[in-house]
Amino acid sequence: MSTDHSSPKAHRPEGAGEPHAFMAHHFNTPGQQAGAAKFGMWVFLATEILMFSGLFLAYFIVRMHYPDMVLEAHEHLNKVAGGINTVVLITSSLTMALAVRAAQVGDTPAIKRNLLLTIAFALTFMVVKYFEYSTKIEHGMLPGKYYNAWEHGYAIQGSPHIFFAVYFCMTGLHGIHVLIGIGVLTWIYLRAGKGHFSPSYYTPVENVGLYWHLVDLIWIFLFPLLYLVR
Amino acid sequence: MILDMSKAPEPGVAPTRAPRLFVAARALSWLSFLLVLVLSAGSCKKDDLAIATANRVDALADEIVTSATEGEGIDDAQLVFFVEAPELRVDMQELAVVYGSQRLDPQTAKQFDEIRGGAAEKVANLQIALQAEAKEDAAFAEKLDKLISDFNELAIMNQTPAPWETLTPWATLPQASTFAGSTDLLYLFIVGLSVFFFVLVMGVQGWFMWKYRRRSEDQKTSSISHNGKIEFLWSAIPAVLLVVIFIWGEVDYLKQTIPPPDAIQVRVTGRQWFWSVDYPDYPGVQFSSSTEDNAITMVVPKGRPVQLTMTSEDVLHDLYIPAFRVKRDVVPGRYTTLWFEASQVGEFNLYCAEYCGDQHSAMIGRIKVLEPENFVAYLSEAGKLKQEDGETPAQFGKRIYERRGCNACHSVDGSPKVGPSWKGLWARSESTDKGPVTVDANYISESIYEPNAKIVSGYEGVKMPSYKGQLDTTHISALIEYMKTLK
Amino acid sequence: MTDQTKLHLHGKPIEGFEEVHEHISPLKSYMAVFGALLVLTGLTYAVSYMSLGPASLPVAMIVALAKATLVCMYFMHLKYDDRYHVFVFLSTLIFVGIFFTFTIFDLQSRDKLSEEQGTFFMKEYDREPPPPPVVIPHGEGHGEGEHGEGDHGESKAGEGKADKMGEH
Amino acid sequence: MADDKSTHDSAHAREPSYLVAQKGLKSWLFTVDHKRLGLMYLGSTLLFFFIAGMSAILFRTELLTPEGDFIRRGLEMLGMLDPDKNPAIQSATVYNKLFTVHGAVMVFLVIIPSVPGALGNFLLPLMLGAKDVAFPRLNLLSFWVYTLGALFFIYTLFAGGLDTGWTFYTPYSSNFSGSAVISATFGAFILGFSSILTGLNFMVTIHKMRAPGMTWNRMPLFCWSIYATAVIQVLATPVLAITLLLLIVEKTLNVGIFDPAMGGDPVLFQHFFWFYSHPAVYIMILPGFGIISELIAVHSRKHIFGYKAIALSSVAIAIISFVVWGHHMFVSGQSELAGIVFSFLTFAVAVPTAIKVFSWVATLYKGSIQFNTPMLYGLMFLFTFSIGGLTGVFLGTLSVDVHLHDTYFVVAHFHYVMMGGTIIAFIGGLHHWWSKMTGREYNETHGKWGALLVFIGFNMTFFNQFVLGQQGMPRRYYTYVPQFQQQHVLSTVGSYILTVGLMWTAIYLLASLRKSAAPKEPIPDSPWGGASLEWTTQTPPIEHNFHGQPRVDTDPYNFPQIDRTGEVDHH
Repeated sequence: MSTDHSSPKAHRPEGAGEPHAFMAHHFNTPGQQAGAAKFGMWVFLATEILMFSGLFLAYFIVRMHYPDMVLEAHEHLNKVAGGINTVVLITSSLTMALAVRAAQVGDTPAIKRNLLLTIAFALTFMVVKYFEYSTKIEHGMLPGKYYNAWEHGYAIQGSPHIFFAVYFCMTGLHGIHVLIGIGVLTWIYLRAGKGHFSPSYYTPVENVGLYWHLVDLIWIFLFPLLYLVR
Repeated sequence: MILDMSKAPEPGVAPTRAPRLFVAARALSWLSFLLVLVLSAGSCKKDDLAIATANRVDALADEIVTSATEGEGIDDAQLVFFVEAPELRVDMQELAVVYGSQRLDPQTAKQFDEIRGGAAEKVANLQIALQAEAKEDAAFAEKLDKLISDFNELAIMNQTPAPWETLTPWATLPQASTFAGSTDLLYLFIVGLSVFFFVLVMGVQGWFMWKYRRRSEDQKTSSISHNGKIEFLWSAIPAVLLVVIFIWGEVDYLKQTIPPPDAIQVRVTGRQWFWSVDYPDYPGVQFSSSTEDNAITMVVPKGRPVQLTMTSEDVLHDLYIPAFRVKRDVVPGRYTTLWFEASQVGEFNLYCAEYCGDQHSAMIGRIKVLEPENFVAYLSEAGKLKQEDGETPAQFGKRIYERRGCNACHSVDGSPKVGPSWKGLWARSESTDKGPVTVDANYISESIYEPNAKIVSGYEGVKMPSYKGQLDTTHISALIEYMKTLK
Repeated sequence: MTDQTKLHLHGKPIEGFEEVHEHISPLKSYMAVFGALLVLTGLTYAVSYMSLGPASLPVAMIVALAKATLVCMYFMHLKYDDRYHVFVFLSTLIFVGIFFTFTIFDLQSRDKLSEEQGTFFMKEYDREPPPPPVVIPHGEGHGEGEHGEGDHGESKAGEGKADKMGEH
Repeated sequence: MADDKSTHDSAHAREPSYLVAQKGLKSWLFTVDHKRLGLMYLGSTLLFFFIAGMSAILFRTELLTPEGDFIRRGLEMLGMLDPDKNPAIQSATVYNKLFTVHGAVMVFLVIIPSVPGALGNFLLPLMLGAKDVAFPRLNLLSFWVYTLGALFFIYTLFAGGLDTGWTFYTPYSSNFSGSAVISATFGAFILGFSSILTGLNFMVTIHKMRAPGMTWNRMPLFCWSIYATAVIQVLATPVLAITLLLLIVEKTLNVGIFDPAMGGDPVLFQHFFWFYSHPAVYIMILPGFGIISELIAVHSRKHIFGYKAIALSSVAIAIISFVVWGHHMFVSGQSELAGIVFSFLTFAVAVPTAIKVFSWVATLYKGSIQFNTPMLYGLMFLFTFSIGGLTGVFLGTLSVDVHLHDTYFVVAHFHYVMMGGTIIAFIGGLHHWWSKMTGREYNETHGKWGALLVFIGFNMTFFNQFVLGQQGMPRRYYTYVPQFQQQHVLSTVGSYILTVGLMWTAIYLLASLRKSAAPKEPIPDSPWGGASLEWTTQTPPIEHNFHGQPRVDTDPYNFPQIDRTGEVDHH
């Protein structure tokens, strides 16, 4: 074991990335920092997937216990709204990917443009969700003990309160993720505006992108399960 | 250490604080040991109880002999030991079951046996005398026999365990079902293996600790860092042993999960915090455990498979009969089963082993194992929840109160329990969530059939089960008569 | 380490540091993936209107999986990324799989059992038969801590059964 | 490592240590220094250890007698008994709250964060030769999230207390227990995030922050065990989060996923819960394994035996731990088939665990063993953990478990593993790195006496609980049948001795922090002769850990005393 007393920077090899303004003191190279951040993000995505997996499992089990009820209750979800939201999210995923690409090539106006588009799609998603939710609430299709759809003329056999509980939990948690996404996208947008990103430093854009794609991924599974599958 | 402290510190050497802390630690540990002594002295409660019980038995014998010889005629009821001496019965049970494992003080054991033996002898003498006078009819003789055997049973129940019995963990835990033997054998097998490996590993460790203790600062150490052969061995050998244990345990477990088709069926319902047990083949028979005493909760015959089908009405419970080595959760909204074949006559504890709230630890019942020939008779006796000849409606009501589990939640002496006390309840005005009511026959029957129709204020959140189908109108009117007596 | 001349960072010679080789996909590939995603969304939609019966769940899941794979590989750059990230992602899915498999395996194998036992429990029961499966008791019927009748448990199992019957 | 032991002394003057490099309360509360965060975790876990321990002492005292009297009299004396309600029920509730506080606080606030949070934070970057963890600000966030979660627990305590047991089983928690469930569950939910973030941070740190030359096979075993722990934290804790969230939803909305009265399945909750909580058991014990590997090797100055086996068995345990959760549910109404599968997999965990124990014992062979306090704890660990591990075999065996499940046998088993394993290892590690962390030296004689008291007290408390359980004493009982009294008395007295031992330890450790106890000369960098990187830096370390970039060219157990002269091939 030996201790190298000279500055670590002396050992930074050629091509390991130029040091930039956002390099933290405890990393040796920008590459190390970027690698750590990205790896951390992937691990974080893993935790997100596992967290949602609990809800998916709950869904499958409710479906297993009450197949007829789930089939009947899911007919009351708005397939068109769900479909629109799917397209909206997929498009936002595209614009996000383009934003990351713009960051890679160092095109700051394009980063900003694409991020704005992504935020706009995210907001569209939430607006559609808002209308969907308010219809459900109006019709009394609420989770658990608040379920009272029969008062509004909807007779669903079995225990639809469980289905709507699962529906609200899954889309609700997903919606919270979308809201958080809007927050971080805005943050990245502001940073892009300050010209923080360059081809040598764009990890935040990339990580927010990964997050946003995950939100999209989850919706890709939520949509057919809740809205479509018979 | 303590003595050291009393010495004056040597001049020039500042006294250190640390030894004083030492003294404190030592003193505390000694105090703890003293506490053990005091507390173990406290456990001679059993001795007192034993003597008191024996004396009561003796008094009962005296009473019988007196009334028989002084020509007052023998009261039949006196001879029914278990019915007429309920407190005695409780004490006996406690002695036999609760303290069963604790040895009596030898002195006490001797005294106990003398008194109890004397009492049995008195009754036996009486029997002989009566026989000589040819005063005795067959039924009466049978009752006397029963009494003598009851007295003798006491002696059996309080036998001091043999020394070797107290050394085994089974001193207090009889092997009372057909599963117990093989479960315990596997248990012992694992104990044996564990002890072997533990002693081996600790022995080797101790030996290394001694042999390779640091003698000098520059003591050289070996450069061994691995050894494939030995590492393989100590992975493979445990693995093989573990597979053996797994297969053994699995085979035994499978036996426990498949009930034989001819099993006697028993239905068990768990509630906070008592068990209800009934027998589909013996309608009307129902037992309940009680948080108050160790009531008989289940009766099963020896040597016959019994299958329990269980559900819960509120939270998770778990039926656990240690003497049978069986246990199964009782789950609300679902049905679980359990089967066993008792192999020993006697009474055993039955616990709730899944935490179920405040009175979890009071959710204890007793399972009685009878010879198969007595089983049906016992059940048909227990199934009779009818007003008997000479029984007033109020007495009948009291019996229902005790037998149908009302006592689990309602007291009759005004003490607070889960539900309202029945003392002074009759004709009282109560405020409920649906307005004030007077406690009358209609209200009582409504409360029994639809407990949540009107809830007395202060008992919101209490969940009383409906007794519809379990109690009919005659039962309810008897209960009302009983309530009227509780002023 | 014998070779003292090389600088090693996290166990690799630092010259081979992969972070500098960031892959930049052409715009065209993004558009192609986007198109494919839209087509697949349409496919899920269309499939849901065909009555495939029990096959509809697997079909929908396969389509969703295809979409997810596209997003992961191209939008999330997993195709060009550090292999270890792929490993993290896939092993996550394996653990999700473990979670699902064991739980569903248990629930499926025990529910049949419970059903039989439930039928037995109800047989000749000297209580009232359970109420027929209805829409859940609403309003005051069941707040927190108000469990209603004693045979609540049975009625629920009955409900579960009724639902299952409908399946066959 | 052997070539130049105290490099910096020759090249650098002593710099101020991390403890004094910055001053003021703010410099502590908002520090991103992993070492300071480690100390802050240490302080808070020890505080909660004290609280949870005290509640244990209270209910152990209650269990001196079969009747419920101690708590009842206590409540009477405090005037807290409502005369209109049944005193037996009221005191039983208090008992239930006490054991819940003990369990929940010990699990969520003490054992899970103790070793990773305190020692892991402090040591991991030092051992890896890094300046800090990969995400220092995230590390600070984890600590504050932990504090927030802890505040929810404390709130629960004052808002009436939780009485569900730490397992929150439905439907008792969702429909029968009071509203304290919500705040406690939310607290555990938040603590879960702290745990996830810490695990994530450590995982990335180990992957990306190792010093040049430190290959995976040159990492100290403590890092390996922290890595395995981090994997579990990252993969299992999110499921706990969603489980608790569903429980809160169930409790507030009665949705019917877990609640049988609404059509749900209470056993499903147990699946959800144990999918996290069984791996969590290994979150608790694996870091303990890591500490023991260090203690045994350093204090016997021997190369650890079977480095690869120990390192990989940690990872194997981490992975297998995900497929054994059903052994908590053998009698819960789980299907028999699932029970058999889970039982088999459970036995699979036993093998890597056995490998570890054997390897530690083999490390002692031909060593130079010094019985310092940390080593005493290490050897004590081998004793208690062996018992804990072996009794686990009983509980994995289906038919035997049917009898032992939910009895004191289980209580004894997991205390032998959690207390006799993790906490003993933690205390040992604390002594081992005490001088490195604080720059102070505790009194070695006091330490040995403390270790003895802890050893006696611990075994006296828990060993006879195996017998109790075997005789059929169910757990979580406020009152019990008198036949068990003698065993309970023994247990309680043992717990008093244990308390005395732990207090004693706390006192002499705290005493070493007094100004007057400051050592006259700086403590050497490596007081035990340890050879891993944390011993090469100044004691206590400087703010950025090392004076330059450390480089690694050998493994961490290459002690100078190892006799390399007659190098024999042992393959």
